[in-house]
Amino acid sequence: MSEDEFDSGIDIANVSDRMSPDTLLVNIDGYEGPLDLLLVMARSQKVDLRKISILQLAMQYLSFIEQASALRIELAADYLVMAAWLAYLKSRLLLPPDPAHGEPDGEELAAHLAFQLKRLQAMRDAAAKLMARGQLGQDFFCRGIPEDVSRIRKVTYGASLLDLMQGYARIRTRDEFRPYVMSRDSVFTLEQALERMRRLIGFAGSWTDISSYLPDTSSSDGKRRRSATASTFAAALELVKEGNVEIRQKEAFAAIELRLKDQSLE
Amino acid sequence: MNEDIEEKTESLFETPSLEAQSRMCEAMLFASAESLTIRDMEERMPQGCNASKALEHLRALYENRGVKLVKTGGSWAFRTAPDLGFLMRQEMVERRKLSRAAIETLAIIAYHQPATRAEIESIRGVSASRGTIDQLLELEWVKFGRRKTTPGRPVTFMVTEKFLDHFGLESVMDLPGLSDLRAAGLLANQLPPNDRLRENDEESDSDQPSFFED
Amino acid sequence: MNEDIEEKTESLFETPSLEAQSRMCEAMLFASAESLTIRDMEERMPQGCNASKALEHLRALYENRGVKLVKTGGSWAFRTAPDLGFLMRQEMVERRKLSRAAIETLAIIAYHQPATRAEIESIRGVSASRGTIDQLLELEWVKFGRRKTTPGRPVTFMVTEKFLDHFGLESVMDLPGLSDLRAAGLLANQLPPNDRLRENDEESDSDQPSFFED
Repeated sequence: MSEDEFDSGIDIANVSDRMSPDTLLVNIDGYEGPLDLLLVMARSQKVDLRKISILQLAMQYLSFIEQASALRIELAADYLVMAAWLAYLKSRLLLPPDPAHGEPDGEELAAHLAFQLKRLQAMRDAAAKLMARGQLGQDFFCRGIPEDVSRIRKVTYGASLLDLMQGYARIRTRDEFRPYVMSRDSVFTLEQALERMRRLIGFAGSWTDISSYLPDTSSSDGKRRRSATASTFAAALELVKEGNVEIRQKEAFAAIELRLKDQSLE
Repeated sequence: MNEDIEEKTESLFETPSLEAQSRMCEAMLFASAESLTIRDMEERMPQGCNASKALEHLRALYENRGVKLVKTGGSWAFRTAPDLGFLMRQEMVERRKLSRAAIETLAIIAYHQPATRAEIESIRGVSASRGTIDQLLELEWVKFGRRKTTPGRPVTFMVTEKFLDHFGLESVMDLPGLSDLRAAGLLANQLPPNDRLRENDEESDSDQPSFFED
Repeated sequence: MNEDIEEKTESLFETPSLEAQSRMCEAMLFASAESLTIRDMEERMPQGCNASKALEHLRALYENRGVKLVKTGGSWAFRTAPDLGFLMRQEMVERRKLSRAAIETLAIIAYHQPATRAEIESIRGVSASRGTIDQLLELEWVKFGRRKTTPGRPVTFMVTEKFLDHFGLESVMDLPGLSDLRAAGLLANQLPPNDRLRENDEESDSDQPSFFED
């Protein structure tokens, strides 16, 4: 960014060109809004910028707007808004202040405009100073052969002993539910016991120990034996309930005996 | 696994000396076109290194050399000494020309940051065209700042480290003329108190308030 | 800035000092996108400069620094000191947990080794994906054991020394037993009061005499 290029907009040498009515009107797009136009006008007003009069500036702006409208040049709204405001400011500055009206003092309004212009000028000066600084790639330089930092993504997998144990516990806990299904092998169900007893009971005319009704295999397998004993006992009770069989036990823990009910007695 | 790596790191570098650490910073900064933060560097250095100290050591070493160690914002970089730019015509980068609007907007953001769009517009007296701020954002000279707490919670703009790096500034405090502008009340969004203006009036012995003191 | 340049311009008329010349070479070599020949540099330097001498001076300055001035073919460049190459690589170690499937498989191998794939599958109740065991093999936590003498002679898996190292175990015998797991609250409460699992283990082990062979 060269300084020339930046300055071209506010170059004082240019101002007189830009201020001639024709150029001004033709180049209206060259202004960065009404404040910029005012600033250009202010700078063209006097060599000694301190003597700039806001009133004079307002009138100058208004006559510019008049000329523009006489030439039927369409002006952007903000230029017209500024014109209206400056017309108001002009009246406030020319007429003595009316204390009855709560309206702002013309001098205060003018001071505000002056501040705005001054601030804009200050920012332009600051921008010029900034651009006049040494710049990277123009006045000082960065490394010409940068070396890229190669980023190596390395994934490491980790697990703690706790993870391992929890994993194992999880599997074994799951296993725990399986035996209930598998242990059906050693279960002698009530239905099986009933069916077996119905087949065998016909031969039991006299009192017989219930254990003789247990399936043969039960002696070798403790679990199956327990299951068969329970089922056979329950089946016996079922048969008693049906009224086909009598059951007795002489005393606690004595042998439980069964016999076919004597139908003739009924 | 964890332990393995730490063990290895320790055994390779047993608390490098300040000299050794500054060599490391030197190598990393030399290799990079971008500036690096302390953190960037320490992440790559062995454990227990203090990049800040190493950099101070290094900065002294490069005093008056053809290459300078500079700090911008929170990061560090080597840059060629500003007086040797004339040797580097071949390295000069063709810059896209910024519009006057963009340059002014940039300056306003830098000097007034955080600045809202409305503030920028009120200073320039013209509505900001969409492209102006976009261009600065694209250059990464400007970034979004925090929202203002004022009604509407407008977004603000701030300059970036890249901006500072580009203009060779260590921080925004080093912006040219910043303190003068602040003293003159020109960085305030409000008109300075009336009495100040009245003083100016007296100086300019005119009915109208004056401006353009210089 | 301006003053600097003016100063420089003035000094163009007298041959710059060796110190000044080596600053120039330093800046050019730093900023150039390519290595530079003596001629390249002298063309850019003020008249009467001797780049060779300046470079020798510069080379001495960079002796033992983090950056080295090197000559390759006929041209010169700065390079990172070879011992600091590690700084140009940033290892990003990403730690990930093993998947549940992998942990379970690993646990089964550890507790039941040598274990065949079929055994692992039957204990987990899920068919093992190829990747799971491969991952464990790759981590070197698991290795192939001897083949089973059963029909089909299936391969077996065992844990490695590295596995023991990682988990801080002296041998697989140190793996906590199921009663330890329960005592530690790692097993669910709904387990039957007696250690049936232990019983089962022993039963199933009976046909594998070489359990925990090491």
